[in-house]
Amino acid sequence: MAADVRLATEPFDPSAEIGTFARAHEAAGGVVSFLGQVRAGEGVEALELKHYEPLTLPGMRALAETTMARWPLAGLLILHRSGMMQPGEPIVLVCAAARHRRDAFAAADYAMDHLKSDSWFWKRERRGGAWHWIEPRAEDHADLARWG
Amino acid sequence: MAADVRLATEPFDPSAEIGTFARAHEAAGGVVSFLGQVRAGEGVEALELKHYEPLTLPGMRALAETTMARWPLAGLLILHRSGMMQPGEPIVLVCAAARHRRDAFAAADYAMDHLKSDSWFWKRERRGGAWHWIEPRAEDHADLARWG
Amino acid sequence: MARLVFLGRLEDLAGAAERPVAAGPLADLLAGLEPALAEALQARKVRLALNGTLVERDGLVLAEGDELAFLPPVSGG
Amino acid sequence: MARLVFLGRLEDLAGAAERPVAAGPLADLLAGLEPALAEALQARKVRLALNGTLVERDGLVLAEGDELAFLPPVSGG
Repeated sequence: MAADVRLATEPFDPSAEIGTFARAHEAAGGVVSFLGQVRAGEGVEALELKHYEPLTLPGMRALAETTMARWPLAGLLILHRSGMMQPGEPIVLVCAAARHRRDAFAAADYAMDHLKSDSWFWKRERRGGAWHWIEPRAEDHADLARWG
Repeated sequence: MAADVRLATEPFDPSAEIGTFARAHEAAGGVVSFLGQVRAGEGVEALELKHYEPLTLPGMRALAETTMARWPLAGLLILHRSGMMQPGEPIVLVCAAARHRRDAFAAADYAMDHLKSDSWFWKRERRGGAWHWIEPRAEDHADLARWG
Repeated sequence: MARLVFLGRLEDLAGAAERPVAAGPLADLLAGLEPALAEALQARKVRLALNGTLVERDGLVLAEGDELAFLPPVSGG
Repeated sequence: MARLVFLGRLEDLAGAAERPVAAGPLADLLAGLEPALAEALQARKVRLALNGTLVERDGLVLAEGDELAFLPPVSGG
């Protein structure tokens, strides 16, 4: 089956998404989800994610296909926000359903590592009233190296 | 902070639990959850999990403490059903919140491996009207060996 | 009196989840059970919990009011 | 005419998300921009997408109606 890949420009409800996904994959046995949210309480007043229409969603779809090809999954959801977000708001949700728990964990982990480092999003934070672009991190490259 | 550890004798709503957990840990940035549900469509008519009161919940609490001690977590939820379940019903939910994604993934994965193999649950399935006890699996021991 | 508690498939074998027994040494007590059940309870992989605490079986003696649980290996995932 | 699209911090440097330019060779076009912007656009880590497809910059020529996007490294997690 095809993965569900979405780029959301408005806030989404992660628990409703997870619930719908889990019910759609009742046969799967195991559902792993990762939810990333804007960290609250660290001085970040707002977060903005910019995307580039011709590349961002196609890139997410390609990642979903690679992930589905690599593990025997019953379903995969990749949902990413763009635009302006407040602390506590969801940024990204990845759900993987599989018959075997280990496949679901690995697929969600892999999709997140690649979303963070490969996908076409540019991120800036507002702190103390001023916007700052977020640079790439060395840690992301280390994360990717895990997958060979 | 203390982990939230519960043994449920009635069905629970996993998406509501995940939503509550994620909102309680808005500062964390990353929330990984694993939901295990009774596989539908494989001839299992019902699943029964039996626990032994004096050991089961204390064992889950000890696992939660070990997990919290091993990774820097903002929060941990371990929620396990016992009793009679229908296909599609949730059996187990583990949620781990952490500042760093990798810690949340590892903690949820670790807690699941140990819940499956170390916790005091005995499981039987009804297939074709007859109950069958589920035996330990060699795979569980391989899963545990990953954690050294 | 004391009480034996049977978990998992041991419950099926015993025909009940619990059984009252006379207090005394575990060895004597096992000798008084049906041979098939006694043999299953003595399997190396079956662990014992006395009043909620895991214990070794060697030399175990049940006192009045004790609860002794027989725990077969837990089920796989 | 063609169009340049600036992503991430390149937008701040350019002062706008997009800029119309005359079609023609990329090298000529960069020579006509503010030096600081031209230098940033030529950084090795900045990738280029022509009408939504990643391309190499060497010898690139923009035709009428083309959209050329400048993509700095994406942000970390």
